[in-house]
Amino acid sequence: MILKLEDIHGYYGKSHILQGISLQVAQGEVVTLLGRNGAGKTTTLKSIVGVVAPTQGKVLFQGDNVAGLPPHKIAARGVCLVPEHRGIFKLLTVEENLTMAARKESAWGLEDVYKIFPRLKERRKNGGGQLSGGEQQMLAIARALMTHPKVLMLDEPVEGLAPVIVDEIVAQIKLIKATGMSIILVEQNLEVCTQLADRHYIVEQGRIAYSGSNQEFLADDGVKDRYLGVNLAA
Amino acid sequence: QSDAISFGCPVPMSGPFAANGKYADMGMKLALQKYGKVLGKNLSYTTLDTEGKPATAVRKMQETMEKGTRFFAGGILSGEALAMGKEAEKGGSIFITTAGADEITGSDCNRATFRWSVPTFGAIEQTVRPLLEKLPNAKRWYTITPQYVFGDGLLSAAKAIFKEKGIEHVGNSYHSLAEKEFSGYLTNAMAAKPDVLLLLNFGSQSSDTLRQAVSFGMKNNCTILMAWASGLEQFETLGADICDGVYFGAQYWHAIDSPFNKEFVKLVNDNLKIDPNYSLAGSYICTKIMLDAIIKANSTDPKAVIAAMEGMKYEGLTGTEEIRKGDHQVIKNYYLLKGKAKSKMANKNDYADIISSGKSFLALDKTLCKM
Amino acid sequence: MKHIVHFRFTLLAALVALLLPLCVSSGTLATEVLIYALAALGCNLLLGYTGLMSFGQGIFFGVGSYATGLALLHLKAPLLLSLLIAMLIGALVALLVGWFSIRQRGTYFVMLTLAFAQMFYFLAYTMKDVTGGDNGLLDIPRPSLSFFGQTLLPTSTSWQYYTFVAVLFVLVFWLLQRVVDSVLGRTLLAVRDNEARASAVGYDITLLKLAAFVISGAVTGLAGGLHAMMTGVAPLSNIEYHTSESILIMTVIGGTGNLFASVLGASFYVLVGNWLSSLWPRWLMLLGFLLIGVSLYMHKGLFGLAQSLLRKLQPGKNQSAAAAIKENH
Amino acid sequence: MSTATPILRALNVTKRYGKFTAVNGITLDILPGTVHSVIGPNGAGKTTLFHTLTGTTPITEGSILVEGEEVSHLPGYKRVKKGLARSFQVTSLFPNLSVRENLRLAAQGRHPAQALNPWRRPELLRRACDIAEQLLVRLSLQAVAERLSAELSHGQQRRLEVGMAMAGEPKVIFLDEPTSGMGIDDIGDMKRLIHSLRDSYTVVLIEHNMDIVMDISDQITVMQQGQILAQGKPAEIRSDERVRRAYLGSMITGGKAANAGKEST
Amino acid sequence: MNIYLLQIANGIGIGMLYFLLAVGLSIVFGLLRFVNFSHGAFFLLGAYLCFQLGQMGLNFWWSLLVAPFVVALFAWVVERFVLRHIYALPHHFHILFTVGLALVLQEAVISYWGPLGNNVSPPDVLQGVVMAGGFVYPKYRLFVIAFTAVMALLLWWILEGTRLGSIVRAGSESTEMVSLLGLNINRIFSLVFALGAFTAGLAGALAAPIRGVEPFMGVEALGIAFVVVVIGGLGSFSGALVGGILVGIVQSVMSTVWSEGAHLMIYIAMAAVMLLRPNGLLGRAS
Ligand SMILES: Nc1ncnc2c1ncn2[C@@H]1O[C@H](COP(=O)(O)OP(=O)(O)OP(=O)(O)O)[C@@H](O)[C@H]1O
Ligand SMILES: Nc1ncnc2c1ncn2[C@@H]1O[C@H](COP(=O)(O)OP(=O)(O)OP(=O)(O)O)[C@@H](O)[C@H]1O
Ligand SMILES: [Mg+2]
Ligand SMILES: [Mg+2]
Repeated sequence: MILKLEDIHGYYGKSHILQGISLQVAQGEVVTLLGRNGAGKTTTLKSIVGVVAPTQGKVLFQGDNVAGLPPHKIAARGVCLVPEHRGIFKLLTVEENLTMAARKESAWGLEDVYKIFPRLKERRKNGGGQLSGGEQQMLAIARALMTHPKVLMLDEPVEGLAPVIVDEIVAQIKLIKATGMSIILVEQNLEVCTQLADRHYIVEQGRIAYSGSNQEFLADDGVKDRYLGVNLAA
Repeated sequence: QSDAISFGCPVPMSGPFAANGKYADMGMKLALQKYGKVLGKNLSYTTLDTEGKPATAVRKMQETMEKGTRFFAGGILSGEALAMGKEAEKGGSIFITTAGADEITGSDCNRATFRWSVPTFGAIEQTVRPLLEKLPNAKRWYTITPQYVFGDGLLSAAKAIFKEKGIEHVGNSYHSLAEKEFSGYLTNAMAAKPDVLLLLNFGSQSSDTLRQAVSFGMKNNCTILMAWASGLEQFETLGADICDGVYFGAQYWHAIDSPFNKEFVKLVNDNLKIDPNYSLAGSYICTKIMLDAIIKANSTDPKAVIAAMEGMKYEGLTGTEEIRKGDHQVIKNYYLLKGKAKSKMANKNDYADIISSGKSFLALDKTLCKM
Repeated sequence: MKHIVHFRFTLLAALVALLLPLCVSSGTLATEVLIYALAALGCNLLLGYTGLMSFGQGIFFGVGSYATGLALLHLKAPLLLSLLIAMLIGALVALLVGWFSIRQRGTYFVMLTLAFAQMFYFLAYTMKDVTGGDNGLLDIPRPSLSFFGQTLLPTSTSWQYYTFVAVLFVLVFWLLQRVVDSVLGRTLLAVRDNEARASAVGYDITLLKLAAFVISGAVTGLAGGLHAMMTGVAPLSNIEYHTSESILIMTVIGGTGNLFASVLGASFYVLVGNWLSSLWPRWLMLLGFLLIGVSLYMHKGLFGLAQSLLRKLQPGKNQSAAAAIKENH
Repeated sequence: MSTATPILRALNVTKRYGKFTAVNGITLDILPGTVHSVIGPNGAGKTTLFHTLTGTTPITEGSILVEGEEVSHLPGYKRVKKGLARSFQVTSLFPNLSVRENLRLAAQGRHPAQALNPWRRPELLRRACDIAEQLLVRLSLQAVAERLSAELSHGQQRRLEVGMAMAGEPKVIFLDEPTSGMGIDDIGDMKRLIHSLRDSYTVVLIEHNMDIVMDISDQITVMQQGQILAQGKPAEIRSDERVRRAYLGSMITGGKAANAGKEST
Repeated sequence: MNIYLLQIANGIGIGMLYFLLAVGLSIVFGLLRFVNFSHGAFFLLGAYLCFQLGQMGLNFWWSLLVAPFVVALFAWVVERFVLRHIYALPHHFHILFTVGLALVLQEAVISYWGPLGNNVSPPDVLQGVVMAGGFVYPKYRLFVIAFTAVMALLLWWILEGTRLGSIVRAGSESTEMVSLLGLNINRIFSLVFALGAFTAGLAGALAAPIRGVEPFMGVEALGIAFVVVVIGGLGSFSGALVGGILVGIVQSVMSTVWSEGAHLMIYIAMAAVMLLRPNGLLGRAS
């Protein structure tokens, strides 16, 4: 197991958002977190990288408990979060966005990520603020790769994107998966999830309410109904 | 300690004029030490940090008067001195100052307030006139003036002389009291090609102006006169190189050749291991005047002391000095100094030679003082 | 009995005004404490109740002293009228400064008020026919409080004047407490907390902020006027940036969001400043360390400190007192 | 289509952020006494549409009529008087004030001129206080009435958020994802609450929870990329192929995802 | 030569120094989001250190190099061990802290060097003036213009051309995102705070031969720096440059046009800019 969460609790101020999340990710595995809006998916990712420090529980990364470390230390160990809002620096060009994050030891150099995301190479001199939503997402993923991640966490990578772009990004994530990267994916789009993932977790009210392999999940309409507010029966 | 005679030294101890306050405080302390006891009573004093703010000055003076102090010597800045003069009269005290504002012994004079320093009129008369005599060919003068009453006083006195002597006043730059950057004014001045650059500002502003004027090479093509220099402190901040060849007007200089000054300089040398500067000397002499008057009046009643001070003639730092009864102005010398080269200095404080000195005061009916 | 709750801070303020003469031997020092307390109250109304950090309170203070000075010198106005004029002018100038400043938020608001403070300083300096320039206005008289020629309260000695100022202080405190407890005050708190929401439930936040500015300007103008009468001068230094800074520092040291905190802050600042300045010429260094200490360790100000001390002393009983105080926030 | 006159009409409402058009020529009729839902994928412009209708941000083009009266030029706070009130997608309360005070302030906002009264104690404005008390009961927040709103649990805050909109006694109430972040049990309560609002107000609702939307809506507008994709009754929307593809289909749900999954197995 | 041309040239000279003085304030604000009221005190410290090192026999060039580094080191220590702990507090605590620090520094300078000012003479090669036609200009001031221009380029390169610069700019947008990329934003904070102090100290050391040293030069410098960054735009490098030069020119030209109002004009210009372009000439929306 490259990453293992044991009974994580997390708060925003006084509201108890994560109420004991446990999950695990194996080397090279793609795992999704599903759940309704506000279930705590993003917060789970944030607590893994330490943006929301867990008040209780363990975050074991490669066997070490990293809970309580500051975000930059966790990130430097190889846990990289691509947040919902993508966090592209508008004042920096595409290439600066990439190079500022680069680590020498990373297997991914500038040319490697340009190979996966050829669009970025075309726009390398553009300001980060001038990119379309899809390009921003690509840049965010590419930048994450430059930091030499061992676990990549993508928070709603195709949110708000046109279907064609979604296809493109899904294809690119598949390429990254093929390199053996461990990925945690938070996504509302079930099709994307089922295409990419090996296993699924469903988060509900800050707890893991369901977990299962891709096959099991696909077969079980009841789960989707119950936890995701999808009324398939109707 | 009800039998002690208490004095107040209201001067800026913090803020931009802290240096003056520091030396003034030393001056009063030294004077009181020197006298020891007067009329059989001990002498005590309090320093009041005015912070350079008139309101604070007045407030602390009120506080001190409530505690029974009636004798005050201090006030470096015009504003605080004027305000304290008013307060002294209200509170039945005596206030003697070395500040620049002419109103103190002019339109805002009162029975309680005395001034040791020569007014703007005398400062100009005793600097511009002698310099004109030395430099008969200096026909074009440029002035740099801080825009407030004090600067205007100096400027109008200078203009009167220009008019009388047929001097061309080739320009004037007013500046605000907050100004620190004078290169713009100096550019103006240089463009006017003056023979003499007359600086009418004071304190750190005059230092800045002179320093920057020298850096613009103005010493090479014109004569610079700073009409109201603050004396030794200013030479120390500027250094000999800048002052070399520049003329300065001064209220006091430690090398003044008068019996009492020699005595005083020795006293200071012995006690404080320094040469006295203007703030120290001014505070000392102001305190001394009050002490002498107390002795003369044989009373600590301010009214009696005031009466004793009025018209008092005494051996002072600048020779024989006299307190004019009509406006409470001390009639004393004003000095024109000329800075000398470092190589010619006999000791570390021998920055300048006295070129001339003299007493010039407006006639009483022209001072606007009505008591 | 229930009503005492509304008056508890006013009573505390009155208590301070009563006790001050016992702790401070100088009438003018005591008067200055109350005058700056008034100015800090005005500042707190902005900082603590409206969320506006104004670096321009010195403008209103200075303008107030000029207005009073001019009214007394040229109009020979009676005591209360000249103070009223100071308040009006203070309010008017606050309206002007506020009108321009409140378009900005956060740091830009601070900087804009700072710019205005500098502008008014130079304006006062330049308009020397009105303000006396660097010399300031001198010889400002201090008339007695009289009514149709009958002297009600002489003000010639410092303690007499203190009495007058103290009465006025308690009155203004009560009025301001009333204001912050009023519909307006409570709505201002909403503006401070969340402008977007306040606007969405129907409030014109520009108008509300302006109202706070005007009240603050009037109170600060009054303080300036009282100060001018106390010292007999309306100097340029009253309108300086430093005055703004001091008023702000007093307010923060006291603690924001409770009016009485400002009284504590001003008392502390004036008295400690006065004391330190008599100890050591470099007393500003101590003041600097004090400010650093407050910013590091005293986030609720003196008032917060007092509250927590009280709570520690009387753990049982003061639960309710603490709750009562909290309710006021 | 109903024959009743609409209480709110949006004509050609457009909102641009710089070059980006977030809302593009939306025309909408909201009928009184209905629940009108607006759905659509993330970033479709639903929240922005709310912003323009309620005046939170100025409109770029178009006009907005409340009971026939043009309001599009009015700033947001003035539209409250015309009978519009809203809740925010991201909870927006007065965090350092008590729950009761939050509601009281919201109720008082209907008469904002009173807010300038520097003398009167707010407790004397009976009407606002009464509304606040009633809402506390209706939202079952009595127990926490004295707590600061920042100290509430998320679900309670969301409820209070809706309460803030109700307190202004509006004619039209705009709710932006009122259930976002609520627990499953809270969602049921919220659904009932919203449903009951229809009796006294007209409700415009943004919601991603199809369970609620389909159950309580009288009318549904589906948005996509700033434009209206479809409009109709829940049943029509559910069966609309384009909507299934654009929203329901790709969003967590239904046939397509399930089918796709099945295909891939 | 036309007097206005002379004044404009002189204004650029003043303005370059103003730029150097203000740019640090601006950079620090850009990243740390608070206005550093002790910036003027760093300027003061730089000037006095330059003076002190000169007194100790070091030549001017070394002083110019060493003084700013010492100031930067001091600032780094303050940031690292004290200031860091109050970032999360409301704005007025930052102001309170930095105002306090400025007071402490200023009074420390007075206690150590005395309340009187002192002169610092320019190095021998830069004594005297350059004359070209009607144009007379002190050599030292020309040097300052050239030197600050080089510094501006250097700073620009650091901020725009290096990875560190990218990180600083990135941090001014979102500190959280920077740390998510595995970079220690706290270190960047310390570094930037020290860099800001470095520029202030350098400006102080450069200004010393023009202005002399005097304990209250920090307060004045802070005032000017405020005006410059507000006119140019808080947090903007080019804004500080444009603002500095603009203020210099306004001040210089006004000393011919309406000399007594020269200072007032600066503030009027500032208020006008804030009302017309709320974020400054080159600032971006906050
Ligand atoms: N900064 C914050 N402060 C307070 N509460 C927050 C904060 N961020 C999120 N929350 C709350 O925490 C809960 C979990 O939020 P989270 O962002 O993890 O949800 P999510 O599962 O990612 O939802 P979505 O699908 O909408 O992204 C929600 O109720 C949310 O409102
Ligand atoms: N202030 C703004 N400046 C620029 N673009 C904005 C701004 N606010 C929103 N947008 C953009 O407008 C589009 C519509 O956003 P909006 O918030 O209305 O979507 P939404 O339909 O409410 O989505 P969701 O379901 O996620 O809440 C988005 O692409 C968003 O990025
Ligand atoms: Mg999320
Ligand atoms: Mg939305």
